[in-house]
Amino acid sequence: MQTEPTPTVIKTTKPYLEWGLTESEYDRFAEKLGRLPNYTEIGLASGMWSEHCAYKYSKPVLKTFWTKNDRVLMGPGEGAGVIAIGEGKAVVFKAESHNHPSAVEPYQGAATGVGGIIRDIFSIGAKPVAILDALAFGYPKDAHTKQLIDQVVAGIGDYGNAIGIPTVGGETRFAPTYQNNPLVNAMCVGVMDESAIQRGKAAGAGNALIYVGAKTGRDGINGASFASGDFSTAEDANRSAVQVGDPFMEKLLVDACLEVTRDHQAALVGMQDMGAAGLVSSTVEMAGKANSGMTLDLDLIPQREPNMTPFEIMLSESQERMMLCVRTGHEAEIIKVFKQYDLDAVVIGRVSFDHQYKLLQHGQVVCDVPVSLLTDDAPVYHQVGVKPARLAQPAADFEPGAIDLKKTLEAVLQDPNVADKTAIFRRYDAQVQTNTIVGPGGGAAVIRVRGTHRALALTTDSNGRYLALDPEIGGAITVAEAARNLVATGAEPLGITDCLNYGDPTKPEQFYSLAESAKGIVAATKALNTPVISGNVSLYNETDGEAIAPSPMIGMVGLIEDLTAIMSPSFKAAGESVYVIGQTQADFNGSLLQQMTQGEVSGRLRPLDLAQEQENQALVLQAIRQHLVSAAHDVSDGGLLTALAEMSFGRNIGAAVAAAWAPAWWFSESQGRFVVSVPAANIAAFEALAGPLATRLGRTQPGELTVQAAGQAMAANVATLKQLNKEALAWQLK
Amino acid sequence: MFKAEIYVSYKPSVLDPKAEVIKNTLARIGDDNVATVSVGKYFELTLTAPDQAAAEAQVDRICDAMLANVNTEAYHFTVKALEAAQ
Amino acid sequence: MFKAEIYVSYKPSVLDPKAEVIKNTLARIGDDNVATVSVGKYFELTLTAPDQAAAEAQVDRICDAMLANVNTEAYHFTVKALEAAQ
Amino acid sequence: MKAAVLSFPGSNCDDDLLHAVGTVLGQTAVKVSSQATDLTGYDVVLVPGGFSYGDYLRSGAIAKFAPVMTALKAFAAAGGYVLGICNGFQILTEAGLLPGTLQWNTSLQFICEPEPLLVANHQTAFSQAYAQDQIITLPIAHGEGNYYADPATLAQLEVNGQVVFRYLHNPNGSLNDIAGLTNEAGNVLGMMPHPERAAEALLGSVDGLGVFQSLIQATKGAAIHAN
Ligand SMILES: Nc1ncnc2c1ncn2[C@@H]1O[C@H](COP(=O)(O)OP(=O)(O)O)[C@@H](O)[C@H]1O
Ligand SMILES: [Mg+2]
Repeated sequence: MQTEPTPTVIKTTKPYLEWGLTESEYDRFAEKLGRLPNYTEIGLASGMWSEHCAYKYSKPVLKTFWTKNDRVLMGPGEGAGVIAIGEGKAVVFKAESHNHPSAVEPYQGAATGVGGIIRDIFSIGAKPVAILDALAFGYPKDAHTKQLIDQVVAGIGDYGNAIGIPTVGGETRFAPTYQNNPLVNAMCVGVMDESAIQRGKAAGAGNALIYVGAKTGRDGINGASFASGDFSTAEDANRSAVQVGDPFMEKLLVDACLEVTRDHQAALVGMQDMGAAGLVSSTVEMAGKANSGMTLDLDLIPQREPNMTPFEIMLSESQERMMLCVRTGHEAEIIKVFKQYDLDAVVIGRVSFDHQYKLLQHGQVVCDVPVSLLTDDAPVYHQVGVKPARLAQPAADFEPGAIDLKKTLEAVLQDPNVADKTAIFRRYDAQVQTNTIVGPGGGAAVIRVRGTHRALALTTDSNGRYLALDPEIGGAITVAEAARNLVATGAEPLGITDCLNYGDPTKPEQFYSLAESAKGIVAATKALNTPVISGNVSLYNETDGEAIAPSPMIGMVGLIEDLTAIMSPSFKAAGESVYVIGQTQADFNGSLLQQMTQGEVSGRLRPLDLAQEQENQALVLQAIRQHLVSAAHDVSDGGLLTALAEMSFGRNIGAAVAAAWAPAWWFSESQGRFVVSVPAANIAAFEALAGPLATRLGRTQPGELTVQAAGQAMAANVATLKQLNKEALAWQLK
Repeated sequence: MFKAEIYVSYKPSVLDPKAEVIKNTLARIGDDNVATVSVGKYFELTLTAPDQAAAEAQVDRICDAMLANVNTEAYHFTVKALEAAQ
Repeated sequence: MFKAEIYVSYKPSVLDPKAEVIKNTLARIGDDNVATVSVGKYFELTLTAPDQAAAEAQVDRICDAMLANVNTEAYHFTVKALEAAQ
Repeated sequence: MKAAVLSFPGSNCDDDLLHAVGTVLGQTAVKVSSQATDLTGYDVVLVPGGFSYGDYLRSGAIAKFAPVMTALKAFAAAGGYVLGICNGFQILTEAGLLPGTLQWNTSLQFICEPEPLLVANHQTAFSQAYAQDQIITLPIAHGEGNYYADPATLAQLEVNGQVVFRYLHNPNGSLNDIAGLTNEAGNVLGMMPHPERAAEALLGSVDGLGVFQSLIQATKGAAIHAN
């Protein structure tokens, strides 16, 4: 066994630099500690003071988020946030990024991302009922990207499928910016009784800390600081950090933990999952939240390998582990529950009378630092952003010029961003638990809430194209677009979770993007009454110094109170009137059309009118609730004609539409728009409700999509378009 | 014609849930004298190649690219020439 | 202590979807000189036993009952005594 | 009808079956642990989908060692009705209660989608509520659903009319498009598609109810005989 360097040797040889801690951070730690830290102590600091755990760069930005309204039961700060949905029930949700691990090891990286976010949900006491995955890749042109997509999708599917939580939705975006830095974000949604919310705290001197689940091994050691570091294609050493997911173990863990929160509430003080920075972060955070201290005996920790050092044990990110704080005298009662599921459950320490975080191994004290030193005393950096030159001097507007309606539509429908994603989501079990009313493939997913007469609508959205042009407007658009997805199903948006995927925050231009997009997100969440209840930060999405386009992912949950008013995007019958809600203008900068034609996006974005957005959404929701419309779809990638085509596919019912716009306008991505169809009997009522917000475009018809634009007409067979759209992605992934 | 025999197994320190489940089940059904279990994959390929070295180089490349996940798995193989009769 | 090395592979008459996919993929990426592919599993067990014969009998039983599906798979194994040092 | 729904570690469709049979159809449905050793008193035993023991060795290969399997074999041998769905089907083949094996889908991918099926034999305790050659659509959700049996077994299955459901667009490579089959005696059925996922109009389809309604009918008959 190697001997660890002494505190004085550490001071001079600075091993912590490799773990992502800077010299001044080391000095800060030593000064606050009042002596030189030993190897274990400074190792724990490197994990706890990483961006992943301490949010040292993003904290000032996250503070600006709007996190409360009258429905929020628990906001950010715990494993996941909680919102009341009525009838005594609450929805719990959170999203997490696993971009780095998935880039290194796509299958296990994606799988353990799903495993991790599920633990966040049941740590609150909620039954996980749905998973969504938001993915972003380069265009699938080369074998590497195809393999990457295959493995990420396999990893997500194999985990969710085995554990028995349906993957009901998500998104898959393609843009050159993600070629070397894919995004793998997963969201989990749970449902629980309002009264049973569980927090991750370790209070009450003498109470037991019980370690539950998989044994600790040398996998993923110090993954938190690894995820908070920038990424180099040459750096093969990163490969040692691979963790393997065990969905079977996690299934047992979910069932056992939910049994504890349901039947042993009196014994349980707190529960938390072991995520980033493993044992140290779960235990220290639990102590921190209760303002207590604790002593742990590392010899008691279930270990998979011999001779693990305290550094390795505490910073291992072995999966499928949970930490419980249990009242003295109830240890056996709780351990018995886990034994019934064949799970390891061991008392590894106690809450102490002081505020120290003390670790023992082989009878020696290997760490003795104040809890606050690892939590509240982590540095916070107030970066100043600098506007990138390309934003200060935006390029001229993109003019698509004279396009051919039909050829353009066919190309857009086959672009992988718009192409039918069945090739991806059919690898996910979307129906297990038998609550899925609307699964993947439409806009938002809809699941029923057992024990109520309600349903939840779920969606994820991100769009780096807009944020690349204007992070603030783009941030607001992302929130608005997620809300539109929900509203089109008939749901009232309740709140959001997010994954903030950005580049290196120490670079002023990257920090600018982060801070500006937060402004947009805050404005939109206030306008749409959707507070942020949880989220996750993934910075350092850079490869060889090149950052991705700022790509916040918004996961949004909405509520449907009337199960008879669930709307779908498919046209239902011929002869109904088709309306667009919202204004169509020449919005081509940042559009899919621009990415397809020019290979990248440029130009200026039109500011988002949030009041108008809110008004349009309220109208659509009203119209659905009053049963006036028979189909509803939001207009997003590829614009109005793309939305019309998608609405035609379900039942082979197209539409004949006309407007005096230039042909390209049918692909414009003006915000705030929906398409609805209205049966003849409801036209008067609908028009009275909508007033000037709705413009009649034409009527539905069997089997054909026909368009009359200024100077150009198009007629296309719906079945042919559908086939192009349906087969494109499977073909491109081959 | 050459024949390659390829073994793929988990690297040390990588969790192997399969082996865990097999070992626990064996213990449960009375085979509790089994001390360790490891699970790997075994492939056989036959291929034509100009010579042994070329065959080995190709098999190595195929293992690295496809048969093993080099992030979590290690592999080793042997390549033998088959009789000319083929 | 004994060590068993166990190979499980498909019976020749059974079409193995995994092997087919590997073979087709190899052909597609240019390794079209690979003539046959077979995919199997490889297990290593260590176990205590009074003698070699007892160890072999137990391993055979474990293979038959658990490690192989005898409908579609065949297995063979070797058992070696490990040094007494253990 | 009094149904036992088995639950192995890793089963994940056990609650869905309880819901379909108990809540939707109003029958008595009881979850029975894989540790149980007695199945007397039940009319039907349902073996649910999921990933028993992670399906880490082969699907169903570990579950067959669970204590309840001895009771299940006795129950089946005495003529009791046993329905295995998805992983349940895989467990029944591994345990030798049904012939053949479920291999990896030819695509080597997990597939979740609605699948049209032909009712190839409606004269069984599991399919009598359907019409002969009726086409129904049930969801599938599996990675290993590719049915294989040696040629002699396969021929025998066909001669005996043991194939109950066939895929119209074979999604996984199953021989003879087999989606579900019974044992020779006709009291044990395994099927890859999930009837319990097509049991409520709210969720899009009620095509699967016939499987359970058939069993309700069959067990009523049994009760009358017993009197
Ligand atoms: N990775 C994925 N996982 C699950 N479902 C997905 C995924 N990608 C796409 N989908 C499904 O396909 C639908 C269409 O996706 P997308 O083309 O991004 O459209 P939209 O943005 O209009 O929802 C999504 O609503 C979702 O249901
Ligand atoms: Mg979208």
